[in-house]
Amino acid sequence: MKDIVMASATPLDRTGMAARLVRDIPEGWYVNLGVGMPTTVADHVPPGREVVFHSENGILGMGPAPSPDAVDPWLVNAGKKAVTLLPGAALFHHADSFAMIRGGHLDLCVLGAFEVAENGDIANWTTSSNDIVPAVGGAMDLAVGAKQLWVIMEHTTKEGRPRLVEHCSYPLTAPGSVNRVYTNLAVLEVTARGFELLDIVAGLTIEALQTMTAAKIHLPRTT
Amino acid sequence: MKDIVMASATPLDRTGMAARLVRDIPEGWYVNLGVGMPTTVADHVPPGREVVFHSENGILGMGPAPSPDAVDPWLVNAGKKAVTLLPGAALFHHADSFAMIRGGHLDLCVLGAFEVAENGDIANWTTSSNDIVPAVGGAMDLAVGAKQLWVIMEHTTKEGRPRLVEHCSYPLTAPGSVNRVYTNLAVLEVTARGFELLDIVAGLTIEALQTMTAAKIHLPRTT
Amino acid sequence: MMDKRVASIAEALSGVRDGAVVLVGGFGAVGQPNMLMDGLAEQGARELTIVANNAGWGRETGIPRLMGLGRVRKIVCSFPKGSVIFDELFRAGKLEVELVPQGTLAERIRAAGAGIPAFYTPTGVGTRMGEGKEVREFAGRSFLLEQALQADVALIEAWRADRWGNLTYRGSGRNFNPIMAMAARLTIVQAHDVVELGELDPEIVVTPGIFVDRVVRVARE
Amino acid sequence: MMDKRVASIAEALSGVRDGAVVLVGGFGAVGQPNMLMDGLAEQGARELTIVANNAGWGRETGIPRLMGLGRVRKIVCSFPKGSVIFDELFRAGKLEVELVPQGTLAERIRAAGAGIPAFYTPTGVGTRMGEGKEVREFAGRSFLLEQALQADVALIEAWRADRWGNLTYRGSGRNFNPIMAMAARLTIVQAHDVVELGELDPEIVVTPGIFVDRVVRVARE
Repeated sequence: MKDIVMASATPLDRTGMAARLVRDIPEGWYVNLGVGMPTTVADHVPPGREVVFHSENGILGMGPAPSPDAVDPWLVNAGKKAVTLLPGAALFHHADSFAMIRGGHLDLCVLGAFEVAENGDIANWTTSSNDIVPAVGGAMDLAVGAKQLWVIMEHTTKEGRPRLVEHCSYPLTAPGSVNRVYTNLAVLEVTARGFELLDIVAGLTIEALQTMTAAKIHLPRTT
Repeated sequence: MKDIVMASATPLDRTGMAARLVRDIPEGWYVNLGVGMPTTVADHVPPGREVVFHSENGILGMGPAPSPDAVDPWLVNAGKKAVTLLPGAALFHHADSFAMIRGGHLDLCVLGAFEVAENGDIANWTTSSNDIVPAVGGAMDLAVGAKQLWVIMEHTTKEGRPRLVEHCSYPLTAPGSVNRVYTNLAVLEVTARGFELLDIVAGLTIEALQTMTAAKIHLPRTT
Repeated sequence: MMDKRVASIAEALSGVRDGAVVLVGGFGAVGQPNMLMDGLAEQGARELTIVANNAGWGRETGIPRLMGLGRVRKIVCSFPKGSVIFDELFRAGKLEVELVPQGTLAERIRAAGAGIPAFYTPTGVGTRMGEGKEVREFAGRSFLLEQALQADVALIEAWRADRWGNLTYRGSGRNFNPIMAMAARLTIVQAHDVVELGELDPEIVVTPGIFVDRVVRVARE
Repeated sequence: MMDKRVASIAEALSGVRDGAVVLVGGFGAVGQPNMLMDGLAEQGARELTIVANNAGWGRETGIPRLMGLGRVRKIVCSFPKGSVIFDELFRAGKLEVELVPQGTLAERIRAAGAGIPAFYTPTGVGTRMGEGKEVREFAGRSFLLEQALQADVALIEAWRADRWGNLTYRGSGRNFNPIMAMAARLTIVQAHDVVELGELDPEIVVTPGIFVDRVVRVARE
């Protein structure tokens, strides 16, 4: 069914998803990007727009990955990848770093997820089935601490199962925390009444999007 | 009565008290000195014995007062007096400073007191009667946090009332915290059975000391 | 361009509301945001709750000036001694006081900045400070429950700052400033020097700019 | 003369006992006290509880080496993925694991160093991490009670040190090291440089020597 409804649509690739999300990050925000696809968001900030990236291992003002010959082995991000520091950067220890996170100082955290529920619940740390010992890292702190939590993920699993749901089936990372979801097909705000459609890719109807979503999609109220 | 029993004794003056206390501070200890008489203890550390002084406003490795023409207005101690930094000093903020105190990292705190009870209770922050609003400062944190709490004070008030007592009559700074008391007449350890005499000034009998002490003075058990 | 610098003390203090809880840095005369405090007196906000270690000294400036102008409803501090105006107002029943042990004050401020709503501390157990507070045992020792001290505004004195709000301090001028900068919704800084972005070594920044909203440069006194 | 420098890794690790709770600094490959970890393997202490963000990677060194030698009874961490030996031992029931969210892990360590026996945090509420833990409301929001993580030994990697134990770090090598240095009864540091007393500017010391017991210089890798 997925193939049929998608016939005339142009889903975003990962680059397109990251670029779409970046459009909504204003200058001056302090932003933490989760490991994986969220990290690529940093590559799409237009030159001249100052956004300050935070890494939970103690960096504010993280810059792009260095060229291979300019790697400083003493500077890695939360995904353990080499990074650089921008002018204006600051370094600090883990308790101070999570004080920033837990204390509500980050404007935005972008995480990947397995599932997001219409009440804002997020499940992104374990599927239980395949994790002998799940690793939680900083996801739970980030999910409850940042002023805004945006999730970036494929709209469905590879098998076509919806990731936007009425209730998460996987163990929660945090209840009621997600503000917005960016998928390859749409942008949806989590509101008091559930998922509200903010944007949809060209060529896709709302009806078709609904068939790939396991929770009701609301249209924004016009005032 | 006080005058009679003291006739043949030589009570220590403030300098003598500070010098007596310093004899018992080993090299390498981290020490916080309360405002007032305790502060003078720093002046009596013999050259070559490294003792690191802590000030709760964020200094470790505090040195002596500067000469008047060398005052740095940005460096004061907890008593708001100008100080210097020794080689090896470190500066930090108030939460870190009290983490050191409360976390049990100081080897010793020396405080003044109105009263010390035989169970180690200390009263040093308010006499209630003359304080319209008592000021507590860092005394309560220091009293519960340091590994050792030594009190330096006159053995009696100016009116001859004992300051070493069975139960404190003034509001407590902390219960059961004092390890040792240095007075102008004696040095007493607070033990499970009460005050145990460690030292007494020349010319004073234990019986005479007892008359100026409102709790039983025990002699050290010989083993 | 992200730029937290503002041109004047008045601009730095715009929007401070009546009834605000205001954290004021400093210990003794060091690290006090005196220019911001004078600005706050000019700005006119009333019914303030002031959180600071001391209640100030001379009448002409700082917390005593604000108190003298009748702007302060309550003061939260560890050591109010030394301020004549404080004594006068308190005796006259015109000032509410919450006395807090210094380390508990610091930790309550830090907790507010760190998203910790409450914590247990050994300080004050068995004393007048513990009256009315929950006491709980951990590993056989008693502790008091203390709550985070949330604030609307923090007034901070720093040594150097940049346009992102990164700060360094000088000497014992750090004291309460770095933790207060973390704990308020609006953090306003007076700095002795404002330097170009990148001039502050990332290794020596004490307060990262994320905690700072406005920076105003003041002439050295 | 107060001198915390020791001449060898073996001397640095003397006295670490069987059953010790050992904090190990580092995040990813940065800030890990690898020489001290190898020394601990040589030293021979058994039944250890290791507290670290990760459970390590390659088998040859660090936490995996200790685990492979059967010295580790339990590991407390936030992200154990990536270690083959960990998976093997855990599957075989030979290793106890306590999984802690990274921020809660950091705060529990900091609390131990700061004399705070317990605190409330929003992290983990309504998740599997909150199971069996006290939940309490403050201002209408729910929080978990978390306890300080006390330790016997901390193994720390620093960049520069002096004989009083003052430390600086480099880049993202700070991570858990400064808070772990505060939280153990015995704090042992491997430093890349050991400098003369007074060479470290008091303004840039990150870990004051009061938290440090032993310093050993290691050759840069």
